[in-house]
Amino acid sequence: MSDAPAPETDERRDRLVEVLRSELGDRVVDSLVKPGDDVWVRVATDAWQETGRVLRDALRCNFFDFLSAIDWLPSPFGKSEDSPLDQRPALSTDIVTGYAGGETRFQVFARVTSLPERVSITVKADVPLEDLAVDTWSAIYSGANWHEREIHEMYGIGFRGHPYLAHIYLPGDFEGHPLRKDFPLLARHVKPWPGIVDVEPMPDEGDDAEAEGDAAAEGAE
Amino acid sequence: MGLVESGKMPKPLTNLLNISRRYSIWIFQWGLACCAIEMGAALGSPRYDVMRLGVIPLPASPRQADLVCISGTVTDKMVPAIRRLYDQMPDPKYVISMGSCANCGGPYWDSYSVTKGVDQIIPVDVYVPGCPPRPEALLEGIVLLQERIRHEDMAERWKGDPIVVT
Amino acid sequence: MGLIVAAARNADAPVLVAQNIAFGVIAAIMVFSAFRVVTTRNVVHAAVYLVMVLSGAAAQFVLLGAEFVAITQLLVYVGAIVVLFLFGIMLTRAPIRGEERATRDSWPLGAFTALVLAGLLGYSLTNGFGGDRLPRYCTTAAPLAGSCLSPSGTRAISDAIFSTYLIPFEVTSLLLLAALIGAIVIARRD
Amino acid sequence: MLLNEFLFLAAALFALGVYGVISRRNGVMVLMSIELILNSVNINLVAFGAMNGNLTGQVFALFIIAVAAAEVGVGLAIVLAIFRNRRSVDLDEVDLMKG
Amino acid sequence: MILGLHLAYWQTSVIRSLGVLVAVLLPAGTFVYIFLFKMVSFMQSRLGPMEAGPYGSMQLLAEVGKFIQKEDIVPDNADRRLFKLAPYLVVATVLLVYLVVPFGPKMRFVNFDGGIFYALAVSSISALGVLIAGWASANKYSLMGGLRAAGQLIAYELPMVLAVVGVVIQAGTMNLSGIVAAQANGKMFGFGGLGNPYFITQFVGMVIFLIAVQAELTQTPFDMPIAESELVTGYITEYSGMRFLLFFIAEFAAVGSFAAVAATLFMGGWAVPGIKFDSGVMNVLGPIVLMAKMTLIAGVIFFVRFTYPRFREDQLQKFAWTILIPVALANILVTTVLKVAF
Amino acid sequence: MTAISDRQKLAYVNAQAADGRVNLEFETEEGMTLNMGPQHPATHGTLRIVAKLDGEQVIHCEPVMGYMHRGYEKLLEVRTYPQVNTLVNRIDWLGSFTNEVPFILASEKLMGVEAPPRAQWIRTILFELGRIANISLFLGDTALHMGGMTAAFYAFRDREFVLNQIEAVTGGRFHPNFDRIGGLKDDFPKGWIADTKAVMARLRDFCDEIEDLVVGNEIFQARTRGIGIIPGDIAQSYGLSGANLRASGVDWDLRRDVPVGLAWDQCDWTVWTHPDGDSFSRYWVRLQEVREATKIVDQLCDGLPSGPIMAKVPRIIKVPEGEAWVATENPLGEMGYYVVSKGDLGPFRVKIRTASFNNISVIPWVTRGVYVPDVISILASLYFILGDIDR
Amino acid sequence: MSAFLREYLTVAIFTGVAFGLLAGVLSVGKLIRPVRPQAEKYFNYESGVDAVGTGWVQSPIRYYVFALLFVMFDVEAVFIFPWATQLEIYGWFGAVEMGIFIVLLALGLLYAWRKGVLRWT
Repeated sequence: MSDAPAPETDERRDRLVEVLRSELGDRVVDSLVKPGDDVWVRVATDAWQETGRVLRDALRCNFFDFLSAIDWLPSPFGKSEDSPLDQRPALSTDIVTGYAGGETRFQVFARVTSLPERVSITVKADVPLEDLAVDTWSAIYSGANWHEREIHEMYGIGFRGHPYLAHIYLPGDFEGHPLRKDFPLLARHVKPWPGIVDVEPMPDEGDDAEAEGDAAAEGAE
Repeated sequence: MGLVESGKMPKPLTNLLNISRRYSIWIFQWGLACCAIEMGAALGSPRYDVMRLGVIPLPASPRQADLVCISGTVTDKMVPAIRRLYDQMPDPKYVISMGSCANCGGPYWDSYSVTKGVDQIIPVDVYVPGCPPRPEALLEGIVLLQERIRHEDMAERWKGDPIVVT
Repeated sequence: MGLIVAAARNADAPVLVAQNIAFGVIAAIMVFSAFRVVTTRNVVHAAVYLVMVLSGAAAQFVLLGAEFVAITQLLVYVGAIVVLFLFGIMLTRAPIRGEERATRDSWPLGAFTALVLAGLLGYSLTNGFGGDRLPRYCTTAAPLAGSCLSPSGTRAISDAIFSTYLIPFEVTSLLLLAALIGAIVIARRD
Repeated sequence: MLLNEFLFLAAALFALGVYGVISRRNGVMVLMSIELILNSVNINLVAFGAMNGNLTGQVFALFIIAVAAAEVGVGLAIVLAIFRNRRSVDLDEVDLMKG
Repeated sequence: MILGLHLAYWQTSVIRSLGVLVAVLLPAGTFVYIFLFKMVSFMQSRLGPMEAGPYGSMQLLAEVGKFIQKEDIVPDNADRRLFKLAPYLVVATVLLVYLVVPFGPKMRFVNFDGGIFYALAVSSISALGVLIAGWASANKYSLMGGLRAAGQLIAYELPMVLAVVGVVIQAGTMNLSGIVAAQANGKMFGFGGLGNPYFITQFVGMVIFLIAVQAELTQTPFDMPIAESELVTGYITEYSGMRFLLFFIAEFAAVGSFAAVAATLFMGGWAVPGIKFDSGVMNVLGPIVLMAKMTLIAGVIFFVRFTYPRFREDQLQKFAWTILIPVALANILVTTVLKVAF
Repeated sequence: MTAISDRQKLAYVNAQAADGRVNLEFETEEGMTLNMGPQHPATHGTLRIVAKLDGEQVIHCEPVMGYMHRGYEKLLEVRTYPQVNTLVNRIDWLGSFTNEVPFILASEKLMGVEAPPRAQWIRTILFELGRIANISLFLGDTALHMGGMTAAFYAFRDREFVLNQIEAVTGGRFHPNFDRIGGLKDDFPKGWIADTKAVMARLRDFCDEIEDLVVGNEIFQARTRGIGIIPGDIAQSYGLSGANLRASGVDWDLRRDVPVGLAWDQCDWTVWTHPDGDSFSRYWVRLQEVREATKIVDQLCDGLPSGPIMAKVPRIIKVPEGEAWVATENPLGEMGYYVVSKGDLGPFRVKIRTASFNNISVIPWVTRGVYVPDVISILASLYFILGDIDR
Repeated sequence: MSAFLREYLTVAIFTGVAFGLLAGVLSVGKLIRPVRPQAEKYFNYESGVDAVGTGWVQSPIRYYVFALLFVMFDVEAVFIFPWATQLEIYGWFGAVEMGIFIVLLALGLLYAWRKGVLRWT
């Protein structure tokens, strides 16, 4: 239980960032440390593989958590919860990236842990749109092999040097990359989600009429 | 050619055959998803013990199975295998669709990779609703199937082409 | 077929009819199977036909009163050697549809040799043993030795092996040992 | 029963075995043909033994079965060795001299 | 006159044959019901079949009735003739073993001089049926299962044969009736009150024999050939309907036949130790006594089957060749020395 | 019979074509290829193992997945937070409650909400019950894969009691959907704690039984000892977690090492490791884990604090912008959610890090050169659940 | 006819009856069972996908060595059995003879053992 207030500084995590900066120089683009919680580092695309090596060798982050990607494009379909016949307000498609910033639509990010230090780090790298590929991590962390296959399938991001970048989940001729935000879920377009209003009385505030009104207002929005 | 198929089987014999089919249902050892565990509980748990009803959970090969229980989510990648295994079972064969996913897609109704209902691929005799259904529900489904088998008219069943869903 | 007819013609008592018929039927099956062994294209089929020949031979041994040899034939030939054959077949390639060319181009030569051999053997056998009859089966409980064909018990065979043929018996074990070691050396891949 | 019944049967098996040994390509099948020959000999031995009312024929049949076992064991081992080197048991394709 | 006798003989033979079939199917059916359905269920705190007939006693008939109605599938790639032949071979070998088992002083079907030798020879043929079934299915699981099964059957045939030698040395005969008599009338360390049931004096032999039987029957822990968690159902993967039922029957009939042979060899067969009835009574009681002993042995077989995990193929072979066979050979030598010395 | 839709038809044809291509790939090379799955008794359902064999020895073994791929990460992007909670239950379907917890914790972290102590304790208790329900099945199932039937029945029998307790609280045997952001749906029913302690005693008996029946069995040991050895550094590199990691001698348990605010640090229990890294040690470590879990539940039941079970949270859950990662030590290993929120009703992106996906990614490495029967025991001992692999 | 042949005739008749019964049961089944030919029904089972490669397995050479050992010992057993029935008469002489025989073959087993044929790896 984190009763104690969060400390102002976090030496273990600061050290991670420092070592990365000293090893990679200015290819560490951005970083964010939440003391006592977590750390994010964004590196340049061409330093992606080297980052992995530094993390493993210099920082003893031997334990591989996961490697994934994210598409920062806001979904052009919203959540497709309303009737398809309704006029839907135009959705913003401005790209707003998360922690440690970002410049392009796609980012790969990975998380590794140093078991002796008991500290984890999330590293991110932009994937340029013109050449949708980064270097593979599978030679550094064996477990990255399948994760990269998954990303390749889900986002269409390539991994240079990957030994066997084949489909992992979907049947061979599946078209499109499902996790991209512009991949439509057809069923939702045919039929709206039946349970849009998702409200249930809380056990401790039984019949609060006012909250109910709020809920209706929010749900309609 | 079979006497049953041509409907020349005497009535008492037909009854006898129906009864023996009813009490000897070899269920295919094949689970797909969450429901498979509840099916496993029905098959394997001493508390439910489907063997009481004459359902024998021995066969691991479709060639010896009478009943396949599609227990869980059917994905598009899985569909050919389900179809193939169903085809490889010898007639007469029965299908129980267990759980919402197998019935209609269930909570994955909007997924890009889930087949919305196994009955699009193979004919289903009994649907057992639930997510997942309790083992008792599956037992109820099996009892229903047994009732159905008891009163089945095999000549009628074999009339015409094999049931093919296209 | 001819064998059956021959058997029937030589019958001189009802008991022998049954024996002769049994002989004829078994012999016909054996010859047919042996023919298939050497002509079938499928090597597993050949092994199965070989089983029929071997079991037929066991049956003939029974007819000749050699019970122990008959059972040995079953145990060693059918139960062991054919299994060895099947293992050998499955270690090499055994296509389920049989081989395209199972017979050499020079098979007419083989057929000719076999026919000539059969003719010669037939001629010399007819000449040499034309009228010899096997002794009748004993019907009494305690037959006089040699006067009739009685099933020879295993005890008698044992006595023969462990008196007259003791040396061959021990040599057999040496032979088996040598064969075992030789086969292991040949078959192993180191 | 005539002795010749058995001898003719053995002769037929022997001839078929000889045919098989000469004309079969597959090494395993050649070995099977040899078994036919050995069996014909066994039938002869047992028949003559029955004819003469002694056990020599049967005892020798037993020894022949033992020898046949040894022969098949070594023979199949050779066929397997050939197969391993040539991926074939076809005796026509195998020139043992080249080894 | 002779012709008339012939006919009568034929009739009796057919009646005897049907008798054997009853003697095979009855224990087989009983074993399936008692052990496969009920004992295992109770071991696993379940009830087993309850609906078909009182306490599910009609379950077996339902099974047969169901399998008769099942479609018979021969895969396209399979070798049709051999595929169909294999079940016959497997079932027939099991049935032929039963022939030599004596059920009473006169209650026997045949009385061979080399009875036990015959039984061992016939049972070794089933390896052939299994191999053929595996090969003819043209299925990988089947072929691997068939090969494993045959490899295992021959590996354990040997300890079984060698374990029997000890009994033959002690009894001085291969005739099964003779072995029963030798046990009933023998003396154990000079004490003849209970006869000489060989499960005491040939204890090592019996243990080897029972282990080998377990393996010959491909029951767990020796069920690698039909290991369903890797080979689906091994060599019977492609068999459906009645043909599958034949394999199924053969499996349980084989339990019966081996149990009968083991009971005869090591437990005194139809005889009750220490009690000497006259022949007529034992002809009636004998089958019941033998059946009781068979059930006991089958009970052990099934108990082990449902309790133990399975060996791996190489461990299984190694066990046979480096433990069972040397022990069996040593058993022969020791028995020989004792027999000759005393 | 409903007619098959065009999309279905297309998917069917495509899938068949894909399978054909995979087959062709495997066929063209030397050696024999053995297929296990998608329907195969050894693969817990629908995993497909393609093993290239030389005789009975495995040259290369490749799992083919996706037969249970339901598109979770995409579906979660179009769900609201409470709906996500319902859905993620079904990832690891044996220990369902344990799936909810890390997601709820991640959401709470983003919202800055903390559940009251009693809720935390109840969460921990249910979490451990889920672990027991999950792993006890493994204990029987692994024995089943090696031919020991009876253990599986015992596992199903005693697991029922745990499910009863879960059902008594949550109303669902399998998918409780009991966790809420900020607390829990309900409190324990009356008399539940005494029952649970009785069940825990029973489960400890079950563990002893398994120890006798399986672990102590020579054949089981011969089948598992020295088989499928995974060294610790390989295990880390592949991201193996949970008992698989600890069986390789790596002393790492998220419950102890990365506190996330649940009540594990309030009680006394041991993290078991095993130096061997083989199939046997994986089994053994899991067996100990069940024992420890029963102890944890006992202790937590004794010291359950009183108080509310729900913190103050708005009626309509909107999670502020941010990114959060929370992982917990689930029955199968480390399960974590990387939640990216854009301040919406539902998450913007959820990366689900499941344990089984990483755990079985080691299969090609660990099965080189083993025999076919060992593939089965290794698969069984690595312990995966299809939903947890494919999501 | 001699009692000996009569016993074997029983075996033959029994075999005939057994085969006849099996064939009879199968043909009764033929009257009752359905035939629903479908192309896919007759494909070989391979866990639900198309069969990979041919059904041919190259089985390991070990099996052959085991079969070989089996054949040799089987032949040995053939000689042991008649001897065992007469051991009482042969006495020590017979025991020694057979001892030599068994030991010689056991040497073969020992050889195979030492060569590592009985191990798989």
